[in-house]
Amino acid sequence: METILEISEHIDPSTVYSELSHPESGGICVFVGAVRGVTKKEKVTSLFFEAYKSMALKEMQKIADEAKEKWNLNKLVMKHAVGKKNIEEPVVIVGASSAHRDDCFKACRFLIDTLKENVPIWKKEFFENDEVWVSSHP
Amino acid sequence: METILEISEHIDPSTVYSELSHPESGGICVFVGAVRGVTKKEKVTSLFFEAYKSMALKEMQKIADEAKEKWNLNKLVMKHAVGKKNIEEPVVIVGASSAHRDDCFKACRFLIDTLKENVPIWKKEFFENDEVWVSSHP
Amino acid sequence: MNILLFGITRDIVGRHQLDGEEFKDLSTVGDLRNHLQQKYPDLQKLSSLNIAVNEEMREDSFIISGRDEIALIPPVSGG
Amino acid sequence: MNILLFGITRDIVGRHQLDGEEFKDLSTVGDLRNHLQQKYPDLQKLSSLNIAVNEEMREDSFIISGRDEIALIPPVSGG
Repeated sequence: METILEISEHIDPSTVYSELSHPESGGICVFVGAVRGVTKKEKVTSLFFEAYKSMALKEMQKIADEAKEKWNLNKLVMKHAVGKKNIEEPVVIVGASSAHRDDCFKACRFLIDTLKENVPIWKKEFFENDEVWVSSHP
Repeated sequence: METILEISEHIDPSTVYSELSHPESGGICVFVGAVRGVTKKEKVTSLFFEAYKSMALKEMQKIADEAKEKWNLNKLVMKHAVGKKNIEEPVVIVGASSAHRDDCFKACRFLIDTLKENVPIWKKEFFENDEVWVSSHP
Repeated sequence: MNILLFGITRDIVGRHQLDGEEFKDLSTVGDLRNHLQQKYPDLQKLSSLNIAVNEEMREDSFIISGRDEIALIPPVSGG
Repeated sequence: MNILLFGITRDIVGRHQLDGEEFKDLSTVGDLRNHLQQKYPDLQKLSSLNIAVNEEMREDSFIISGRDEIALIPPVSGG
Protein backbone atom coordinates (compact mmCIF):
# COMPACT_ATOMS: atom_id res chain seq x y z
CA MET A 1 0.00 0.00 0.00
CA GLU A 2 1.30 3.44 -0.91
CA THR A 3 1.53 5.58 2.21
CA ILE A 4 2.24 9.30 2.43
CA LEU A 5 3.27 10.62 5.85
CA GLU A 6 4.21 14.24 6.43
CA ILE A 7 4.86 16.70 9.23
CA SER A 8 5.49 20.20 7.94
CA GLU A 9 4.71 23.88 8.31
CA HIS A 10 1.99 23.85 5.66
CA ILE A 11 -0.33 21.05 4.61
CA ASP A 12 -2.61 21.40 1.59
CA PRO A 13 -6.05 19.75 1.46
CA SER A 14 -6.46 20.52 -2.25
CA THR A 15 -3.91 17.89 -3.35
CA VAL A 16 -5.09 14.99 -1.19
CA TYR A 17 -7.45 13.52 -3.80
CA SER A 18 -4.79 13.19 -6.44
CA GLU A 19 -2.62 11.55 -3.76
CA LEU A 20 -5.34 9.03 -2.84
CA SER A 21 -6.72 8.37 -6.32
CA HIS A 22 -6.11 4.81 -7.53
CA PRO A 23 -7.55 2.79 -10.45
CA GLU A 24 -8.91 0.13 -8.06
CA SER A 25 -10.39 2.63 -5.58
CA GLY A 26 -14.10 3.35 -5.82
CA GLY A 27 -14.08 5.33 -2.58
CA ILE A 28 -11.87 7.99 -1.02
CA CYS A 29 -12.58 9.31 2.48
CA VAL A 30 -10.71 12.29 3.90
CA PHE A 31 -10.85 14.08 7.24
CA VAL A 32 -9.39 17.55 7.70
CA GLY A 33 -9.00 19.05 11.14
CA ALA A 34 -8.94 22.84 11.17
CA VAL A 35 -8.56 25.59 13.75
CA ARG A 36 -11.91 26.43 15.30
CA GLY A 37 -12.52 29.94 16.61
CA VAL A 38 -14.14 28.83 19.87
CA THR A 39 -13.30 26.12 22.38
CA LYS A 40 -15.21 25.46 25.60
CA LYS A 41 -16.95 28.85 25.12
CA GLU A 42 -13.70 30.80 25.01
CA LYS A 43 -12.53 32.68 21.94
CA VAL A 44 -9.38 31.19 20.42
CA THR A 45 -7.09 33.53 18.50
CA SER A 46 -4.66 30.90 17.18
CA LEU A 47 -3.07 27.53 17.86
CA PHE A 48 0.56 26.47 17.98
CA PHE A 49 1.63 22.89 17.18
CA GLU A 50 4.90 21.27 18.08
CA ALA A 51 6.01 17.73 17.17
CA TYR A 52 8.70 15.27 18.22
CA LYS A 53 9.04 14.83 14.50
CA SER A 54 11.11 11.66 14.13
CA MET A 55 9.07 9.77 16.71
CA ALA A 56 5.78 11.19 15.41
CA LEU A 57 6.54 9.88 11.91
CA LYS A 58 7.31 6.43 13.37
CA GLU A 59 4.02 6.43 15.28
CA MET A 60 2.15 7.51 12.15
CA GLN A 61 3.73 4.62 10.26
CA LYS A 62 2.53 2.19 12.97
CA ILE A 63 -1.01 3.56 12.67
CA ALA A 64 -0.85 3.24 8.88
CA ASP A 65 0.36 -0.37 9.19
CA GLU A 66 -2.43 -1.20 11.62
CA ALA A 67 -5.05 0.35 9.30
CA LYS A 68 -3.68 -1.66 6.40
CA GLU A 69 -4.10 -4.88 8.40
CA LYS A 70 -7.67 -4.05 9.43
CA TRP A 71 -9.04 -2.88 6.10
CA ASN A 72 -8.46 -3.33 2.36
CA LEU A 73 -6.83 -0.04 1.43
CA ASN A 74 -5.07 1.03 -1.74
CA LYS A 75 -3.59 4.31 -0.53
CA LEU A 76 -3.27 6.18 2.74
CA VAL A 77 -2.31 9.75 3.71
CA MET A 78 -1.53 11.25 7.14
CA LYS A 79 -0.25 14.81 7.40
CA HIS A 80 0.10 17.09 10.38
CA ALA A 81 1.03 20.75 10.46
CA VAL A 82 3.40 22.38 12.96
CA GLY A 83 3.88 26.01 13.94
CA LYS A 84 1.33 28.76 14.43
CA LYS A 85 -2.07 28.20 12.80
CA ASN A 86 -4.89 30.71 12.49
CA ILE A 87 -8.63 30.12 12.45
CA GLU A 88 -9.80 27.92 9.52
CA GLU A 89 -6.25 26.79 8.71
CA PRO A 90 -5.87 23.00 8.26
CA VAL A 91 -3.83 21.30 10.99
CA VAL A 92 -4.30 17.63 10.14
CA ILE A 93 -5.29 15.69 7.02
CA VAL A 94 -5.91 11.94 7.07
CA GLY A 95 -7.49 9.78 4.40
CA ALA A 96 -7.59 6.48 2.63
CA SER A 97 -8.85 5.00 -0.61
CA SER A 98 -10.34 1.55 -1.09
CA ALA A 99 -12.42 -0.50 -3.52
CA HIS A 100 -15.57 -0.10 -1.40
CA ARG A 101 -16.60 2.84 0.75
CA ASP A 102 -16.99 1.04 4.05
CA ASP A 103 -13.24 0.38 4.28
CA CYS A 104 -12.13 3.94 3.59
CA PHE A 105 -14.69 5.44 6.01
CA LYS A 106 -13.69 3.14 8.86
CA ALA A 107 -9.98 3.56 8.17
CA CYS A 108 -10.27 7.36 8.01
CA ARG A 109 -12.00 7.51 11.39
CA PHE A 110 -9.41 5.14 12.89
CA LEU A 111 -6.55 7.24 11.51
CA ILE A 112 -7.68 10.48 13.13
CA ASP A 113 -8.80 8.88 16.42
CA THR A 114 -5.52 7.00 16.83
CA LEU A 115 -3.37 9.92 15.72
CA LYS A 116 -4.93 12.06 18.43
CA GLU A 117 -4.20 9.41 21.08
CA ASN A 118 -0.72 8.22 20.17
CA VAL A 119 1.30 10.64 18.09
CA PRO A 120 3.71 12.92 20.00
CA ILE A 121 2.37 16.28 18.85
CA TRP A 122 1.33 19.05 21.21
CA LYS A 123 -1.11 21.89 20.78
CA LYS A 124 -1.11 25.21 22.58
CA GLU A 125 -4.27 27.28 22.49
CA PHE A 126 -3.93 31.06 22.46
CA PHE A 127 -6.79 33.04 23.95
CA GLU A 128 -7.02 36.80 24.19
CA ASN A 129 -5.30 36.90 27.60
CA ASP A 130 -4.00 33.39 28.10
CA GLU A 131 -2.23 30.44 26.52
CA VAL A 132 -2.64 26.77 27.43
CA TRP A 133 -1.00 23.48 26.42
CA VAL A 134 -4.11 21.38 25.75
CA SER A 135 -4.80 18.38 28.03
CA SER A 136 -1.66 18.92 30.10
CA HIS A 137 -3.45 19.18 33.41
CA PRO A 138 -6.22 17.04 34.91
CA MET B 1 -26.54 26.00 7.17
CA GLU B 2 -24.85 26.79 3.87
CA THR B 3 -25.52 24.00 1.39
CA ILE B 4 -23.95 23.51 -2.04
CA LEU B 5 -25.75 21.10 -4.37
CA GLU B 6 -24.57 20.46 -7.92
CA ILE B 7 -25.14 18.10 -10.83
CA SER B 8 -22.78 18.81 -13.70
CA GLU B 9 -20.42 17.33 -16.28
CA HIS B 10 -17.34 17.92 -14.15
CA ILE B 11 -16.95 17.97 -10.38
CA ASP B 12 -13.69 19.00 -8.74
CA PRO B 13 -12.51 17.47 -5.45
CA SER B 14 -9.74 20.05 -5.07
CA THR B 15 -12.13 22.88 -4.19
CA VAL B 16 -14.31 21.08 -1.67
CA TYR B 17 -12.26 22.10 1.40
CA SER B 18 -12.54 25.77 0.69
CA GLU B 19 -16.28 25.20 0.21
CA LEU B 20 -16.62 23.42 3.58
CA SER B 21 -14.21 25.54 5.61
CA HIS B 22 -15.90 27.57 8.36
CA PRO B 23 -14.54 29.46 11.39
CA GLU B 24 -16.61 27.31 13.78
CA SER B 25 -15.71 23.99 12.10
CA GLY B 26 -12.94 21.94 13.69
CA GLY B 27 -13.68 18.98 11.42
CA ILE B 28 -14.36 18.46 7.73
CA CYS B 29 -15.17 15.02 6.36
CA VAL B 30 -15.39 14.36 2.61
CA PHE B 31 -16.18 11.27 0.59
CA VAL B 32 -15.32 11.04 -3.11
CA GLY B 33 -16.66 8.21 -5.24
CA ALA B 34 -14.55 7.47 -8.31
CA VAL B 35 -14.66 5.08 -11.25
CA ARG B 36 -13.07 1.78 -10.34
CA GLY B 37 -11.45 -0.32 -13.07
CA VAL B 38 -12.96 -3.62 -11.95
CA THR B 39 -16.43 -4.60 -10.77
CA LYS B 40 -17.50 -8.13 -9.83
CA LYS B 41 -14.27 -9.42 -11.42
CA GLU B 42 -15.02 -7.85 -14.81
CA LYS B 43 -12.90 -5.12 -16.34
CA VAL B 44 -14.77 -1.82 -16.64
CA THR B 45 -13.70 0.56 -19.40
CA SER B 46 -15.89 3.52 -18.40
CA LEU B 47 -19.15 4.56 -16.76
CA PHE B 48 -21.96 6.75 -18.00
CA PHE B 49 -24.18 8.70 -15.58
CA GLU B 50 -27.57 10.17 -16.32
CA ALA B 51 -29.73 12.23 -13.94
CA TYR B 52 -33.32 13.41 -13.74
CA LYS B 53 -31.68 16.65 -12.79
CA SER B 54 -34.50 18.77 -11.38
CA MET B 55 -35.83 15.91 -9.22
CA ALA B 56 -32.32 14.79 -8.23
CA LEU B 57 -31.54 18.27 -6.88
CA LYS B 58 -34.81 18.23 -4.90
CA GLU B 59 -33.94 14.84 -3.41
CA MET B 60 -30.43 16.04 -2.56
CA GLN B 61 -31.96 19.03 -0.76
CA LYS B 62 -34.16 16.67 1.27
CA ILE B 63 -31.11 14.61 2.26
CA ALA B 64 -29.23 17.78 3.23
CA ASP B 65 -32.18 18.94 5.34
CA GLU B 66 -32.36 15.57 7.09
CA ALA B 67 -28.61 15.62 7.82
CA LYS B 68 -28.95 19.12 9.24
CA GLU B 69 -31.67 17.91 11.63
CA LYS B 70 -29.65 14.91 12.79
CA TRP B 71 -26.25 16.56 13.33
CA ASN B 72 -24.75 19.97 14.13
CA LEU B 73 -23.33 20.98 10.77
CA ASN B 74 -21.96 24.29 9.57
CA LYS B 75 -21.64 23.53 5.86
CA LEU B 76 -22.62 20.73 3.51
CA VAL B 77 -21.72 19.79 -0.07
CA MET B 78 -23.26 17.20 -2.42
CA LYS B 79 -22.14 17.03 -6.05
CA HIS B 80 -22.74 14.39 -8.68
CA ALA B 81 -21.24 14.13 -12.14
CA VAL B 82 -23.14 13.18 -15.29
CA GLY B 83 -21.89 11.96 -18.68
CA LYS B 84 -19.10 9.57 -19.52
CA LYS B 85 -16.47 9.03 -16.80
CA ASN B 86 -13.20 7.17 -17.15
CA ILE B 87 -11.29 5.18 -14.54
CA GLU B 88 -10.20 7.28 -11.51
CA GLU B 89 -12.48 10.19 -12.45
CA PRO B 90 -14.63 11.50 -9.57
CA VAL B 91 -18.35 10.84 -9.92
CA VAL B 92 -19.69 11.97 -6.57
CA ILE B 93 -18.44 14.28 -3.80
CA VAL B 94 -20.24 14.63 -0.47
CA GLY B 95 -19.02 16.27 2.69
CA ALA B 96 -19.84 18.29 5.76
CA SER B 97 -18.09 20.44 8.32
CA SER B 98 -18.89 20.66 12.01
CA ALA B 99 -17.45 21.82 15.34
CA HIS B 100 -16.55 18.24 16.36
CA ARG B 101 -15.48 15.36 14.15
CA ASP B 102 -18.16 12.87 15.12
CA ASP B 103 -20.88 14.96 13.48
CA CYS B 104 -19.13 15.44 10.16
CA PHE B 105 -18.11 11.75 9.90
CA LYS B 106 -21.64 10.50 10.57
CA ALA B 107 -23.21 13.09 8.29
CA CYS B 108 -20.79 12.30 5.45
CA ARG B 109 -21.60 8.60 5.61
CA PHE B 110 -25.32 9.35 5.72
CA LEU B 111 -25.06 11.66 2.71
CA ILE B 112 -23.46 9.07 0.42
CA ASP B 113 -25.56 6.13 1.65
CA THR B 114 -28.82 8.04 1.21
CA LEU B 115 -27.80 9.59 -2.10
CA LYS B 116 -27.19 6.11 -3.49
CA GLU B 117 -30.63 4.94 -2.34
CA ASN B 118 -32.86 7.87 -3.17
CA VAL B 119 -31.51 10.21 -5.82
CA PRO B 120 -32.71 9.60 -9.41
CA ILE B 121 -29.36 9.09 -11.07
CA TRP B 122 -28.49 6.07 -13.21
CA LYS B 123 -25.16 4.47 -13.97
CA LYS B 124 -24.30 2.37 -17.01
CA GLU B 125 -21.18 0.22 -16.83
CA PHE B 126 -19.24 -0.31 -20.03
CA PHE B 127 -17.24 -3.52 -20.29
CA GLU B 128 -15.11 -4.59 -23.21
CA ASN B 129 -18.01 -6.35 -24.96
CA ASP B 130 -21.06 -5.32 -23.02
CA GLU B 131 -22.90 -2.45 -21.35
CA VAL B 132 -25.27 -2.68 -18.38
CA TRP B 133 -27.53 -0.28 -16.48
CA VAL B 134 -26.51 -1.10 -12.91
CA SER B 135 -29.11 -2.72 -10.59
CA SER B 136 -31.84 -2.68 -13.25
CA HIS B 137 -32.50 -6.40 -13.14
CA PRO B 138 -32.92 -8.75 -10.18
CA MET C 1 -49.02 14.98 -19.70
CA ASN C 2 -45.42 14.28 -20.59
CA ILE C 3 -43.74 11.04 -19.58
CA LEU C 4 -39.97 11.29 -19.18
CA LEU C 5 -37.86 8.17 -19.59
CA PHE C 6 -34.46 7.59 -17.99
CA GLY C 7 -31.80 4.89 -17.96
CA ILE C 8 -32.98 1.45 -18.95
CA THR C 9 -36.61 2.55 -19.43
CA ARG C 10 -35.46 4.81 -22.25
CA ASP C 11 -33.57 1.92 -23.83
CA ILE C 12 -36.65 -0.34 -23.55
CA VAL C 13 -39.11 2.18 -24.95
CA GLY C 14 -36.63 3.54 -27.46
CA ARG C 15 -37.49 7.19 -26.76
CA HIS C 16 -36.57 9.96 -24.27
CA GLN C 17 -40.14 11.03 -23.81
CA LEU C 18 -43.70 9.85 -24.50
CA ASP C 19 -46.53 12.17 -25.44
CA GLY C 20 -49.19 11.77 -22.77
CA GLU C 21 -52.13 12.09 -25.18
CA GLU C 22 -52.22 8.29 -25.44
CA PHE C 23 -52.56 7.97 -21.65
CA LYS C 24 -55.16 10.63 -20.97
CA ASP C 25 -57.83 8.14 -19.90
CA LEU C 26 -55.62 6.63 -17.17
CA SER C 27 -56.40 8.05 -13.74
CA THR C 28 -53.73 6.72 -11.33
CA VAL C 29 -50.03 5.98 -11.12
CA GLY C 30 -50.91 2.26 -10.89
CA ASP C 31 -53.02 2.39 -14.07
CA LEU C 32 -50.20 4.08 -15.94
CA ARG C 33 -47.63 1.51 -14.81
CA ASN C 34 -49.90 -1.38 -15.84
CA HIS C 35 -50.57 0.17 -19.22
CA LEU C 36 -46.87 0.72 -19.93
CA GLN C 37 -45.89 -2.74 -18.67
CA GLN C 38 -48.44 -4.30 -21.08
CA LYS C 39 -47.22 -2.22 -24.01
CA TYR C 40 -43.48 -2.70 -23.22
CA PRO C 41 -43.20 -6.12 -21.55
CA ASP C 42 -39.46 -5.67 -20.85
CA LEU C 43 -40.48 -3.10 -18.20
CA GLN C 44 -41.88 -6.06 -16.20
CA LYS C 45 -38.39 -7.54 -15.91
CA LEU C 46 -36.91 -4.64 -13.95
CA SER C 47 -36.06 -4.98 -10.24
CA SER C 48 -38.45 -2.10 -9.60
CA LEU C 49 -40.30 0.58 -11.54
CA ASN C 50 -41.39 3.65 -9.65
CA ILE C 51 -43.23 6.64 -10.98
CA ALA C 52 -42.59 10.27 -10.10
CA VAL C 53 -45.30 12.88 -10.54
CA ASN C 54 -44.04 16.46 -10.61
CA GLU C 55 -40.67 15.32 -9.23
CA GLU C 56 -42.09 13.39 -6.26
CA MET C 57 -42.21 9.61 -6.06
CA ARG C 58 -45.87 8.53 -5.76
CA GLU C 59 -47.85 5.44 -4.68
CA ASP C 60 -50.04 3.48 -7.11
CA SER C 61 -53.21 5.16 -5.83
CA PHE C 62 -52.00 8.69 -6.62
CA ILE C 63 -54.25 10.49 -9.12
CA ILE C 64 -52.58 11.87 -12.24
CA SER C 65 -53.80 14.65 -14.49
CA GLY C 66 -52.98 16.04 -17.89
CA ARG C 67 -50.88 18.87 -16.43
CA ASP C 68 -48.44 16.62 -14.58
CA GLU C 69 -44.83 15.95 -15.44
CA ILE C 70 -44.46 12.21 -15.05
CA ALA C 71 -41.22 10.22 -15.03
CA LEU C 72 -40.45 6.51 -14.99
CA ILE C 73 -37.88 5.77 -12.28
CA PRO C 74 -36.08 2.44 -12.75
CA PRO C 75 -33.72 1.30 -9.94
CA VAL C 76 -31.39 4.20 -9.16
CA SER C 77 -27.63 3.63 -9.17
CA GLY C 78 -25.91 6.94 -8.57
CA GLY C 79 -22.78 7.41 -6.54
CA MET D 1 22.30 10.70 27.14
CA ASN D 2 20.25 13.64 25.86
CA ILE D 3 16.84 14.44 27.25
CA LEU D 4 14.50 16.22 24.83
CA LEU D 5 11.71 18.37 26.20
CA PHE D 6 8.47 19.16 24.41
CA GLY D 7 5.34 21.19 25.04
CA ILE D 8 4.61 21.99 28.66
CA THR D 9 7.66 20.07 29.93
CA ARG D 10 9.88 22.54 28.08
CA ASP D 11 7.99 25.44 29.63
CA ILE D 12 8.36 23.92 33.12
CA VAL D 13 12.06 23.11 32.82
CA GLY D 14 12.81 26.26 30.83
CA ARG D 15 15.01 24.50 28.26
CA HIS D 16 14.62 22.49 25.02
CA GLN D 17 17.08 19.85 26.11
CA LEU D 18 18.91 18.61 29.22
CA ASP D 19 22.45 17.28 29.19
CA GLY D 20 22.29 13.72 30.46
CA GLU D 21 25.57 13.88 32.39
CA GLU D 22 23.59 14.78 35.50
CA PHE D 23 21.46 11.62 35.15
CA LYS D 24 24.15 9.08 34.37
CA ASP D 25 23.67 7.19 37.65
CA LEU D 26 19.97 6.57 37.01
CA SER D 27 19.28 3.13 35.59
CA THR D 28 15.58 2.99 34.64
CA VAL D 29 12.85 5.10 33.09
CA GLY D 30 11.11 5.14 36.48
CA ASP D 31 14.22 6.44 38.25
CA LEU D 32 14.58 9.21 35.70
CA ARG D 33 10.98 10.30 36.06
CA ASN D 34 11.22 10.38 39.86
CA HIS D 35 14.42 12.38 39.71
CA LEU D 36 12.97 14.94 37.32
CA GLN D 37 9.69 15.21 39.26
CA GLN D 38 11.67 15.97 42.44
CA LYS D 39 13.80 18.57 40.73
CA TYR D 40 10.89 20.20 38.81
CA PRO D 41 7.80 19.72 41.01
CA ASP D 42 5.45 21.20 38.40
CA LEU D 43 6.02 18.01 36.39
CA GLN D 44 4.02 16.20 39.10
CA LYS D 45 0.94 18.27 38.26
CA LEU D 46 0.62 16.97 34.69
CA SER D 47 -2.18 14.57 33.69
CA SER D 48 0.51 12.12 32.62
CA LEU D 49 4.24 12.07 31.95
CA ASN D 50 5.58 9.33 29.71
CA ILE D 51 9.15 8.76 28.67
CA ALA D 52 10.32 7.70 25.22
CA VAL D 53 13.68 5.98 24.77
CA ASN D 54 15.02 6.04 21.23
CA GLU D 55 11.60 7.11 19.92
CA GLU D 56 9.63 4.32 21.63
CA MET D 57 7.43 4.83 24.68
CA ARG D 58 8.81 2.70 27.55
CA GLU D 59 7.60 1.32 30.90
CA ASP D 60 9.15 2.38 34.24
CA SER D 61 11.26 -0.80 34.43
CA PHE D 62 13.01 -0.15 31.10
CA ILE D 63 16.80 0.20 31.48
CA ILE D 64 18.37 3.37 30.08
CA SER D 65 21.97 3.89 29.02
CA GLY D 66 24.23 6.79 28.17
CA ARG D 67 23.77 6.27 24.43
CA ASP D 68 19.97 6.65 24.45
CA GLU D 69 17.93 9.55 23.10
CA ILE D 70 15.35 10.19 25.79
CA ALA D 71 12.27 12.42 25.52
CA LEU D 72 9.69 13.56 28.04
CA ILE D 73 6.22 13.02 26.58
CA PRO D 74 3.51 15.07 28.33
CA PRO D 75 -0.15 14.41 27.31
CA VAL D 76 -0.30 14.55 23.50
CA SER D 77 -2.86 16.82 21.84
CA GLY D 78 -2.33 16.67 18.10
CA GLY D 79 -5.11 16.75 15.50
